[in-house]
Amino acid sequence: MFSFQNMTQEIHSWLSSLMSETFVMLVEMTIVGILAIALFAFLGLVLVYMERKVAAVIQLRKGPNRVGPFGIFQTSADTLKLVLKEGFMPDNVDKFLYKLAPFVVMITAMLILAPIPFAKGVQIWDINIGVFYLTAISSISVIGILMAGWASNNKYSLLGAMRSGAQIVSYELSAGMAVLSIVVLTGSLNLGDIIASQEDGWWIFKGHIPAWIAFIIYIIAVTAETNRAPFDMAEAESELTGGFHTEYAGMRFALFFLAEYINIFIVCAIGAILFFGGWMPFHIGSWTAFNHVMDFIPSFMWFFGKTFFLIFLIMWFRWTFPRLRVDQLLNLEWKYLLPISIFNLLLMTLVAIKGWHF
Amino acid sequence: MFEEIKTSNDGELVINVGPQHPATHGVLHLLITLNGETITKLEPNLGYIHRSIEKMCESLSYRQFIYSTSRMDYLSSHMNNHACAMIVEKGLQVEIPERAEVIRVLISELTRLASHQLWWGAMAMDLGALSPFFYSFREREVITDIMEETCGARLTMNYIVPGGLMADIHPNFVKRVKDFIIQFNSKIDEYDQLVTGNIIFQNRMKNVGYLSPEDAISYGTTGPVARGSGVSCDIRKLYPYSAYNKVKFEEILETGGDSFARYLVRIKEMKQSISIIEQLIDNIPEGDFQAKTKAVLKLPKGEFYQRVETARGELGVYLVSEGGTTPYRIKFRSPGFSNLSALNHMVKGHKIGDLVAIMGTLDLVIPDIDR
Amino acid sequence: MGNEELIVKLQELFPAASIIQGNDWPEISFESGADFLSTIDVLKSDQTLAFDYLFCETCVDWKTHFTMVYHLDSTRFRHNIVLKYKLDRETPEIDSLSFVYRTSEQHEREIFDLFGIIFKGHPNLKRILLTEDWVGYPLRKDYDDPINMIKL
Amino acid sequence: MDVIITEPSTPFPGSVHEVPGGGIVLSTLDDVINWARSNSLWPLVFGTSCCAIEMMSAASAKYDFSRFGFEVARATPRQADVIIIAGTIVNKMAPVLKRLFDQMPDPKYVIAMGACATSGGPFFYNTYSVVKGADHVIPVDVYVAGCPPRPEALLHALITLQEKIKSGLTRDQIRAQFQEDGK
Amino acid sequence: MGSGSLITLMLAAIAFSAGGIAVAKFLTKGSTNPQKGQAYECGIPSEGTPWKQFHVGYYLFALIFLIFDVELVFMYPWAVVAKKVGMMALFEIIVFIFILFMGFLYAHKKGALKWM
Amino acid sequence: MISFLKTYFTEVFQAIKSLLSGMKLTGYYFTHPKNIITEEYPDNRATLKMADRFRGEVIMTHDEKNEHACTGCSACELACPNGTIKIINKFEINAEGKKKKAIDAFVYHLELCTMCNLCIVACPTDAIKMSPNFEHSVYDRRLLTKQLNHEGSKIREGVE
Repeated sequence: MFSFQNMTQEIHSWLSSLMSETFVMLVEMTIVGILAIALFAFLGLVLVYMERKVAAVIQLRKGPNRVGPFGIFQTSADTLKLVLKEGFMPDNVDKFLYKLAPFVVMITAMLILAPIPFAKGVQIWDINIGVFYLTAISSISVIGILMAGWASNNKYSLLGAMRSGAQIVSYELSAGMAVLSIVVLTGSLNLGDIIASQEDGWWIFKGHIPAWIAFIIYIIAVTAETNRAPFDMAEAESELTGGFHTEYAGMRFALFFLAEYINIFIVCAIGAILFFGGWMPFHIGSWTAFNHVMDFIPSFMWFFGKTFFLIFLIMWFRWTFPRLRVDQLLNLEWKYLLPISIFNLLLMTLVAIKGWHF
Repeated sequence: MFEEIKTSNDGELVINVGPQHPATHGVLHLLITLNGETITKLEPNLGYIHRSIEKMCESLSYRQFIYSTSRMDYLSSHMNNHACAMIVEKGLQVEIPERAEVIRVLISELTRLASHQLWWGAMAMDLGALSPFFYSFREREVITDIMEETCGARLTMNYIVPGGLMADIHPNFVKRVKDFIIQFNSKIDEYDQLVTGNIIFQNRMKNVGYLSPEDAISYGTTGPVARGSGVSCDIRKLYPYSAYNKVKFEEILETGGDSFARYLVRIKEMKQSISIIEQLIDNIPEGDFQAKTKAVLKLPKGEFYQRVETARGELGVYLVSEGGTTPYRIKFRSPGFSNLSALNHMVKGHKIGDLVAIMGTLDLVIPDIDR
Repeated sequence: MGNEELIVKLQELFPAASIIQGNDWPEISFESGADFLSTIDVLKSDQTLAFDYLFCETCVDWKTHFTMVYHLDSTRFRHNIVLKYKLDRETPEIDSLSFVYRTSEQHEREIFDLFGIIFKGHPNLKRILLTEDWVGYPLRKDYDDPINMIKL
Repeated sequence: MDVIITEPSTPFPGSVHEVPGGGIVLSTLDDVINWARSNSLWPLVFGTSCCAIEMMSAASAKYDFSRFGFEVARATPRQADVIIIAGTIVNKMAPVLKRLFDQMPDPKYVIAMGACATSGGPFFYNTYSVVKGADHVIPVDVYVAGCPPRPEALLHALITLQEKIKSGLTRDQIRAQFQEDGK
Repeated sequence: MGSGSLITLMLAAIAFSAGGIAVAKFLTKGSTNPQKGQAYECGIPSEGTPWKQFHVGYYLFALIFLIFDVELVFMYPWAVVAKKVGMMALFEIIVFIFILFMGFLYAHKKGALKWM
Repeated sequence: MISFLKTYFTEVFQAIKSLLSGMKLTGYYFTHPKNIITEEYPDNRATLKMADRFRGEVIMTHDEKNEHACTGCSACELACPNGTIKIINKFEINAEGKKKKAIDAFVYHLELCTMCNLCIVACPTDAIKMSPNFEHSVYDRRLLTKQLNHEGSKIREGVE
């Protein structure tokens, strides 16, 4: 069976035979850094292309198809153009924060990558409080958005930033509750353990109705947390023209744009890990023959397949629903999602303790 | 690196919305005062597309001035032309052939459908849903194709001339309109499925932008805006013109007075338009499409007024003639101008998001307001 | 009420005004100096007239004088009249109707903008279509703008 | 009687420099830059009147300008590459248009869509408030005639603009070329 | 790889962003004009500064979030052991959430969760 | 309390149902790409057929002998609402030695034209007509001012 674990170990031992431990460390760090950047760039290009194609087909049109075969180089051209656009900063902005904001957003997006297992044995940092780490880091990106909105010295930006601040912190709660209900089931905060616990079936199937409710709440909450329509209050093009990035141009805007898509990927990856077993193939209880057949599909395919399915779900939301009004958005969280997710958590605890799950 | 930032704390934020703003459907400029995110004051600032059509018409002949009115309310260009042609015919006292009248009504209703479809898509786009825009344009393109075949242009048709029509209908017209009716009837349910029944849309539109019937009359609102408040104002019904007294249709009245009522009025009006087209399409009388008129038209001295129902409401044309070949003074009472005046009253105390929803259901066409 | 009945009724109410049957509707004209607001008040509040809907308000420049033209409709009885009010060319002033019919607030601003007629008691009388620093009133017949207006 | 209709004088722009594989065979850095810029024109949401409706039609499913990577319409000039002046520009609007154009970062392009933006169109004579052509306010790269031009005409203008960017010529160079040609 | 990976990723992010911005600065040339640097507000010169004191309602959100988020943090250790502890854990968390929920209801009744 | 919970949950379920019905529609279109109606313009140029009445620009019809039917009567120039057409006449002496009015240049400002068809209606000799050509994009607006009569063209025999 194809496994990344052997590969990484082999590289490690090969490097160790060549040089001292510090150098091995440095070389590995460089490799990881380059791979992370490559993944970033690749995900950015693919997700934007995917979004445009999904939108196009839903809207009965063809979408980008003139730059390269099927328009696959369209997003490359866009990226290149954004890089080559004048990197321009308005006067009267808070220069330090204005420049810092895209970095904050990017660093946050990059840091969340650390504990995510992309395939069997491919994980940058196997941390034992992985879920907790993710919750902690993911709420930093709102600081970047607030910085950008405040520093821009633009009224639209400011309104967009304030909205997005209230929105992200609110939805953080119900997303956290949904994640907690899976933690209750597995009894571990380690992402590896959570995946391992789904070897005989994914939690979404094993966990009965509470798992479904938790999943629905999770997907709604993360849609809001990543500022995606129908919760794109922070941008709200028809209300606030550009929202928090109204005054950003060129590469700095591209970084926000990229970070948005990376964030979508990350939250969907977490969703896939928690509810769909991450890289774990589709296993059914004791059907060993069937499970073996499933094991032949490489684990990274499972991971990316599930993640992209969830990403598609979020895109589907975006191209179907209208935007909520900002007070309705908060009502939805505080009146519906939060109470439901709290009681769902209690229900899940009961299910877990009584062992009613499969 | 860390400069001191001067902040003020008078609490209120004055924001310009427009002239270049995706939700103003053109170049309306609104100066809004915000307290938090609640609108406390709104002041429309017009004129960013004031093209002085009224002055221009004073130097155009009676055949020529009609074309410029297509550019006023370009979404109901046909109805604008219709009003102008009728006022010239009223002055000349020309009888229009039956065939021309029926075709005028047919094309008017198609234009109304096209306009309402565009409104539906654009309104949904304002509220943040992008797909309805594409679905509505799918049907709209069929109408524009029909228009193009018969009238020769897609938007500003200039098909009506004083005395009748510029050309007879295209031989394919009847068949294509019938095909369109079948297509439209099968798709109108999608509109409800995607937007009308949707809980987010309903929440965005219900209890937003309430306009009482008294205010609707006082502000002079017409069309779907007034009918959403329960004020009967359909000129087609109240003062029938052209072939409208030969067809049966209902005036849609909703009593809600909010954005959702206005939305429902337009959706139901589309169905009424279809029914008018269905009644007329098989009964286009034979005959001429044009009455005999002189090459140079001269209206007698006097004042003329013509009211028609465009997609946005009542269009009035007030024409003063001194007996020459050009109008002495012409005034277009545009529906959008009056509808806009109610906006300030409607948005007070609402959020920015509601402003967009209210403007969406007012269905403003800015060149129609500014002329 | 039909047009003939309307003319009779109006003649009763305003013996000083001249009333003729126009192309569509009765036209009632007042000379400048007549009490305009009370006229409107009668037209709006009279139970048999009830002209509650002002659907068109405009002005015509007759070179010697201005004429304000009001088109009124009754949403209850569906009868219409045309109301005319003559204004001097030197001091074109008239009472504002913006508190009677709120639609006229914008219409009056437009007329002020294009004709330069002063509406007494208007809450916000300033230019609406043209820029604040525009010189002249373009819909007046003697308006001339050699830079912007290319004559055909 | 046979009647010959005049053929359009200019060749179709897309067929001038046909490069196999969708135009991605490139040689120098400048070519790469121009390729990226020409294929990623993000328009500013800017429509004043009738032409805006035809611009919306061009965005709609039937004509679909997203095929050119054109659908990322930005509401803020900071992120836009091209202004499509869709409609009449009047004297009150002219400073706003100028300001929007000024606020766009370089490189920036302008398409004047329709008769009004090109020359004042139907409002050229006897009007006191219309700018007689948007090029009195901001420099225009491509002019499209028509009132309004049909969506395909806008797509044609877009391809024309892409050709211009790919050729790497500036407005002045093109103008100079016409002068040489004796036009 | 341990926590070194965090530094690596952070450096990678900085390198990526800074590299992009530097390339942009290096390869492009811009134009200047007096209007370019001014704030964009739909093409109309901006009036007043947006740097104003916010409505107090905005801060209430932050405070309530803070309370809830801290409570959420307390719940993580509980969640890990809940299954092992059994029914007692459920009762404990019900008491915990009940108190939290009362606070939430109070805040809601007071209108603190209304967007200004 | 019970009734509150009941309305609360019916609300939630109805909301979810209405959202799902919307997603069903978009999902249907996503899974049925045959509904795509895009016409790829520059690629379908060969097959693109304009409606025969479509008004793209005014042209003057010339036959194979390079003759047109324009007498230079200026009817179109007068009919045009915004001065799109300028006719410059010259006098030429024909075979019988008679002085005859003929057009020197039929100048057509495409950049001003609004395709209103009034000139076509006004033309007594059907010399001009509307062509469905719509590809008018140019880099310089001076190129849009056209001379409609061809170089060296003459008026057709028998047209008065």
